[in-house]
Amino acid sequence: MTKRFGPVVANDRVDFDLRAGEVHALLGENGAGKSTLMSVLYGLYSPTAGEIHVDGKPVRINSPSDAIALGIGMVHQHFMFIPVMTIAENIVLGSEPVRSGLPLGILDRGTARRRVRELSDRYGLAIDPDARIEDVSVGMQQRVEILRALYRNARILVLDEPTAVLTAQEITELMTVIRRLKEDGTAIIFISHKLGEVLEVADRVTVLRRGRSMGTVPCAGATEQSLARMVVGRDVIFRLDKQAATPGEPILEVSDLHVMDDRGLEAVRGATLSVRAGEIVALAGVDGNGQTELVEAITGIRHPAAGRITVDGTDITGRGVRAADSAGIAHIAQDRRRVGLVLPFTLAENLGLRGYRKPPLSRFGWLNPKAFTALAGRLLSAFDVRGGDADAPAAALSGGNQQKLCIAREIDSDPRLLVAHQPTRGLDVGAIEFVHGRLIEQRDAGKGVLLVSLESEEVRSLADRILVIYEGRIVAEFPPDATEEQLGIAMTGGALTAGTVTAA
Amino acid sequence: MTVTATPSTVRSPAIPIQRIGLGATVLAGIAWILTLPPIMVRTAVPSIVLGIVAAALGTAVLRDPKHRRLGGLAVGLGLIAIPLALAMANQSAANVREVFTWSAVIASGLTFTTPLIFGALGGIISERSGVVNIGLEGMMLMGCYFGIFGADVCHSWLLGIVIGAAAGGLLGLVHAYFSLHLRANQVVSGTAINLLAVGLTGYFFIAQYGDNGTPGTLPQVPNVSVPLLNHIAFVGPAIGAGTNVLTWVGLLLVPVVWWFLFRTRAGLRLRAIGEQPLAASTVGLKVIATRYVAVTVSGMLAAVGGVYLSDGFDGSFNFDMTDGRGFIALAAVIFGKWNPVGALGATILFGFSSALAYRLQTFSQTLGTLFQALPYVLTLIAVAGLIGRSRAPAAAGIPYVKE
Amino acid sequence: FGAGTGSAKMKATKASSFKLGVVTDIGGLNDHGFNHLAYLGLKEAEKQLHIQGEVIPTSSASDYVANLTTAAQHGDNLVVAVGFDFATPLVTVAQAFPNTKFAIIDYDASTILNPKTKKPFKNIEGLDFLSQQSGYLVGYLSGLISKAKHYTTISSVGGQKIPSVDSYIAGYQAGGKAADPKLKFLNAYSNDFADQAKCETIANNQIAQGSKIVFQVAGGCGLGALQAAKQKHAWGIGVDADQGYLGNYVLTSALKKVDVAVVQATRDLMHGKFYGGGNIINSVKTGGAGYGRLNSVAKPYAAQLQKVLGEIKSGKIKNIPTKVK
Amino acid sequence: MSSPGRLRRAGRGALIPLITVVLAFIAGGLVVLFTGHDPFRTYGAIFDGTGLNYLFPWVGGNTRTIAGFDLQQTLLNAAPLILTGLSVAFAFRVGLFNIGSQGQYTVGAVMAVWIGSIFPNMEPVLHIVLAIAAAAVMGAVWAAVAGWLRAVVGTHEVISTIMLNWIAIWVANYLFQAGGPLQSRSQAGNPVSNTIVSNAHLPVIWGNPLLQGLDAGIFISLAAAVAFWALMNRSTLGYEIRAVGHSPDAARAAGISIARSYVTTMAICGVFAGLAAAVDVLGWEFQLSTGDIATSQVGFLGIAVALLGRNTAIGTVFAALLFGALETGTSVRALNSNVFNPELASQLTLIIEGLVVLLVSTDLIAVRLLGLPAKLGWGRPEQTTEGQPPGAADEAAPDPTEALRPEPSL
Ligand SMILES: Nc1ncnc2c1ncn2[C@@H]1O[C@H](COP(=O)(O)OP(=O)(O)OP(=O)(O)O)[C@@H](O)[C@H]1O
Ligand SMILES: Nc1ncnc2c1ncn2[C@@H]1O[C@H](COP(=O)(O)OP(=O)(O)OP(=O)(O)O)[C@@H](O)[C@H]1O
Ligand SMILES: [Mg+2]
Ligand SMILES: [Mg+2]
Repeated sequence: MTKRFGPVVANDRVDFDLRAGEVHALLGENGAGKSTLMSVLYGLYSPTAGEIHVDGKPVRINSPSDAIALGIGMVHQHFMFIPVMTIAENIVLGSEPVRSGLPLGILDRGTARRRVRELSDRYGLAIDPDARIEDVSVGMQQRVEILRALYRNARILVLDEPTAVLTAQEITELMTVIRRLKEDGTAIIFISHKLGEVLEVADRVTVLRRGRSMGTVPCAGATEQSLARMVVGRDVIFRLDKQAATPGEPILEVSDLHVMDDRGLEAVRGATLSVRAGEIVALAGVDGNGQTELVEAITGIRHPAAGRITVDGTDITGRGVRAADSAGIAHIAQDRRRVGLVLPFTLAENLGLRGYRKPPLSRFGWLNPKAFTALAGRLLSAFDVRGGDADAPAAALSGGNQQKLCIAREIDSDPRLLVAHQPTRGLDVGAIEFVHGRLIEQRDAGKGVLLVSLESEEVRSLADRILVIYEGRIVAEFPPDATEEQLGIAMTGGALTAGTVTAA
Repeated sequence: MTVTATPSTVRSPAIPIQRIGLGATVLAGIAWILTLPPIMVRTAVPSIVLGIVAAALGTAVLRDPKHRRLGGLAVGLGLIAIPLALAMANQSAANVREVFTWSAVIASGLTFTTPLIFGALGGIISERSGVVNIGLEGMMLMGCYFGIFGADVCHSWLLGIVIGAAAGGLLGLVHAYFSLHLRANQVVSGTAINLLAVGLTGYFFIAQYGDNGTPGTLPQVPNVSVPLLNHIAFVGPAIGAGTNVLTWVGLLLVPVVWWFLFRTRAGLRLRAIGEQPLAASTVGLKVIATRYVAVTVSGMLAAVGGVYLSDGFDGSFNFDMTDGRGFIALAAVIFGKWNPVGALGATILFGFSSALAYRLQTFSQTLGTLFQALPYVLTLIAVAGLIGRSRAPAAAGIPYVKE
Repeated sequence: FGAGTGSAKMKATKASSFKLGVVTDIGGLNDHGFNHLAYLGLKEAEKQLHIQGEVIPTSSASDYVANLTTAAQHGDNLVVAVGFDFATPLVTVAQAFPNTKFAIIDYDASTILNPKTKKPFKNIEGLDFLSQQSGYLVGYLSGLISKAKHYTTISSVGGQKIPSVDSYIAGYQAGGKAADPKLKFLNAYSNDFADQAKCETIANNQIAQGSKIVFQVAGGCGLGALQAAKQKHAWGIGVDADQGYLGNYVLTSALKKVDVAVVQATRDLMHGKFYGGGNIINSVKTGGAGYGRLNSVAKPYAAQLQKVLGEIKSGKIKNIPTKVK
Repeated sequence: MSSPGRLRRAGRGALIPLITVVLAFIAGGLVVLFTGHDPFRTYGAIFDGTGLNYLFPWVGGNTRTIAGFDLQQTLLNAAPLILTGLSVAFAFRVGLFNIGSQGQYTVGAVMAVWIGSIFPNMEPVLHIVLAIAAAAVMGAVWAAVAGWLRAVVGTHEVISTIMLNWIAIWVANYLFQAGGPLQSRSQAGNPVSNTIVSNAHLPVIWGNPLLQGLDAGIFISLAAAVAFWALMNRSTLGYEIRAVGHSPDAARAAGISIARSYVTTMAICGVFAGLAAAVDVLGWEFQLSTGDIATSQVGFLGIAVALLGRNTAIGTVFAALLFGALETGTSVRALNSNVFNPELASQLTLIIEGLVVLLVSTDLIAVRLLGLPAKLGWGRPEQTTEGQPPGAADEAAPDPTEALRPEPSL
């Protein structure tokens, strides 16, 4: 099977087979062609060459409808939802139950709701059919995606990076679901960057590199090291080398902060925390517990309802982004494509987003294009941003390089405090290594780093101190050697009764 | 698996504040109508008192950031009530009665509202499918000309409607082709449609009817009197007697379109495609085909609004006779938050205040000109005060590219 | 005939080489108003006087000067400008082409002053109409009918409050009062000469308030007022041209014979007569004002109307108001 | 930022609109043919009507005089279109759809005519500057209302600007109507303004001042286009505006106030529209009648001009010239009526304008004709998801064409 996008060969003569009742993992770096291969299978793209067989018969899959008819279901890497519609509507969309005997296809909403509930009960996926997609957590959305495939009686289920956005606990639960599906005879393709879970759940592994298949191996006998070598083509160091922290004076102090979310509900309810110079403080928590609002309040994007934020003693509460900026806060946004970058802007223009108001980038309100070019020249090479020159639009970069671009800009502003919100989301192993290295560098340079992450792995390996946020409050503080389980309990609100930790 | 924890949704105890705001708004409303028929209090004092109270309460509400809009509305309504009441109390009772003959206001308001309803419904269907339709004005104008032309050539108003709708649908098809197949910028394409329609209708009009204009003996879309309604007081004179067939059709279409959008399979799919075409296509929906149908229907609906103008109401065609009504319909779409019922509200507000504006000349000929701005001012106030941010279908305006 | 102040005798021009230009106002040739009538006048002049004619329609404000200029550059002997919007543009163009004769319809040329001499232009004449006389006649007819049928209220719909509209309406009200002193008058303006829906709405309002006869003074927009009269079974009165062709519900029309005036001004100039700085007054006396075809209801009053017409002609009825209160 | 690359890109960017215009003329020619006329003669006549034949050295004598006059009118028509085009384009760049440039033009015109007529003996330069400034400020205020409503209350600018257009028109009608506060003292009863005193006339630079020769307003327009470019591409304000236009969230995170950007942008749009009015009123119109106000289309045409010019300064200038030429060339006086019924011709203008804009709305036709890969896609209108009203979502929706848009060069 070969797929070309103009000059880009996304899949180069890839052979891939899937057996009934197996979990087949697909591994590869960012841009290796995993999603493309699956999209071809699901009829979103048509193959440039090659063919697909289902149950031994050659088939043509020209559209998702064909794929659905063949019993193929897909959970997309980027969720495919209608955010303003309810869960039930999203699930039934495309094969809706209608009132029988009446013309015009009048929706039978009762039946839809009931069928969805039945299905979710069968697999132990608790969902509320009437909730709107945009109002539920990412983990819930993930479940809805799976349900949707099941609703269509999928025999072949493609899961494209389903765990990237889940918490440890949710991942465990997902694994259970996958095993149950497998027992039912469903064949599953499982794409992930997390080698551990691949080894845990998969039967066989196929590795793609630059669009080519590097071969298929059984999971039994493979190790994380051996898989990583196949993916990247070299050895990867998993443990981070870092010195013990030598924290200094507190830089950021947040006390009793209350912040409303977009719907006017209180998302942060009295958070208190501090970050000192020379330490990485990680904020761990399940998505949707007020992290976003907290970060936005600290970085000046969102106006807090009450409380106090100071940087080096200067009060910046509710003073806006510019105040936070001049107080020395840099911000690696969680959504690089929407918040971190202006995609149609050139790389140079994007790099100037933080400093454009001051010389040398501008004087008296007028820009200095030469200074922009110079800045870009310096940063692009220093941070090894590949995929385009200073004049190329940021949209043309791959996700990893876009992230490097953001990091370059923020670190170059020479901040006192670096707020990194999910800085490695969706990145491959190599890129993660790079980002982590930079964060530690900053810490060692005496800066404060506030890391907000959903991945306990990342939290534990990077942080000097771990804070757990739950329902808008900091409920626990752990040293870096806390166990996954301790963290997990605290993150789901059990910290206070667990009694093993001190509430912050 | 447990439900993921989300921040609990308990609100701060703000309900009384909201009540106060609503109460203030109601008081302001009373202050408005006290001096008007049928109550006709001949002194401004009660209205002024109520207006001040409403404004004061509104100011209090304003301080709560969550209810700013409500407070602002109460303050605005309360303050405007005062000069209104003063003006009314100073006018002779006969004049006031003459201007605010509600049944007559409703009757002529409906004539303004009717083409807007069709246009707005068309706009809603197109935009709900994810295609921005700035070209409503042009499609309506096509209906104006070809409705007349059809009625003239076929000697039948019914065929006039059909031909008018077909012409609008054709223009819709052009818009669809450019937006969907050629991935045009939809605003640009719509703007072009508007220019094109003025030119085309003008060209055909001159070529066909020359200097004399459309004949005066066309079969016109008839008015119907509803037998029962006719005899009910107040309603009778307003809508019972001689309301155009197309007005009834338009009013009827509002719930029909609503029901279609929110209660049928096709409507659900249409909305899905307008929100997230990619997601919709992954469950096997036909994005392009659906949008084609939607935009074409949109053009047809707008054109029927045009037919009402020309062959229903005027009985003749004139250059560019829509005179911006398509844009008002577009505004009604947004005002109504892409919901047929909301849009109806918007067109009614607009139509009735237009009708009132003409009657206000009775008070002052000179100011009469200024009163013509009333519907626009009211719409602006209503949108700012009541609607605020409105969210378009997420994919509206974005070309859909399928690999 | 004609009360021009600055009448001048000139050499007569040979018919075949005489060129007449008509520059119309914005609104197209079939505006059911001045533009159309002036255009008809041009056609008529071509036919009767065997001259060459050209019509230059105006489509935007920037055309006023340019169109007048073009007509002058084409060597037109007489350039007729339709409507008061040309008053200011004529000031400059008349200076630039002192040898071209201009006529402006429905405007007092003695008020268009040359900024250099502070005097009226010698090469501009006004084609003025005493529309109040036409208005008086149709008003009088309405009064007679109202009296006979016990109508209490009649109305008028003006396109805009401008002198040429108001003189019709003022005359209408005066005529109505003269025939039926108890009659009540409604009047409103659409502020538009094209959008029929607007006039229709106003007329509907008036009919709802009891008006039985609607006089339209709003050009193309006013057709909407007549339409309302038709639908609501009231009577309509047309304006400027004879609009009786619309149907029997049109009692009659108040005429302003712009076409006749254009032909007459052309003929005059060909005979060497031009009233530069002054006006040719078109009135009942000259046949430039009057009423149109009477419908079956109005027919019985023909004799009475003729009598009033005679009285206006003879000056017995005078000082008909031109301003609406 | 290699300049040869930029030049090449600019060259290609110009190529597509050019091909489009040619295609539109072919399509228009088919309409002409279809209605039984000779398209070549018709276009020849329209071309002569624009006065562009003035540029041919062999055209002489009386024809040359007339051609010169026509060319003056073409440029005269283009001058305000450049400005209203810029006014629409500027808003598009921040993701706002300014349908209101007609209203901003109207209030600007009222202001210009008022200031231009009330001081009988003011110093000419001072008077002109004052009147222009007044028109610009008035336009800015009017437009800023829409920006403010959008920024603070969230009112969609498509609604507010449409409403403001009509409000402006009726207020102006009220002011100039018979008995209105600003109605002319010398023209009894007619709904016109006072005339501008001669001290406030813009100087005529080409042609007869008595016959609406070309006035200095065209320089104001061109200067405004340069200012547009500099502001957009070389100022921090423009940088912020573009950032907001492309990605409001990213802009907010970079400390740019979205609300302030909206208000500032709209105010600048209003300045352009107000200037357009000043150029017209002080350049050749010298008075306003209620009829002029009601029939003016300058602001609405500005939308088409901006879109044809792809919301860039240089593009807008050329688009305005094209529209100005079309208006003049097909205006009935310039067209030889033996060739084409003049009344039909002015409708043909609209048809051709519509076709031009329609074809401009897509690159694909031209791209395919040239056999170029659509992926390059240079020259999509500079616009954002936000700027595609009225669907403009408050949330930046993911746009599959995002990457296909031209990179705004610094
Ligand atoms: N629509 C497209 N147009 C052009 N090239 C594309 C397109 N989609 C994907 N590609 C190319 O195909 C390659 C494979 O992309 P794909 O999304 O399949 O990678 P992936 O293996 O899923 O990466 P990730 O781990 O980040 O999800 C990319 O590097 C990109 O160059
Ligand atoms: N529409 C496109 N046109 C041209 N090139 C594209 C397009 N989309 C993607 N690319 C190219 O594909 C490459 C990879 O893009 P892609 O977004 O798939 O990266 P990725 O590594 O999968 O990122 P992520 O880790 O965020 O998923 C980029 O280098 C980009 O240049
Ligand atoms: Mg990817
Ligand atoms: Mg992928």
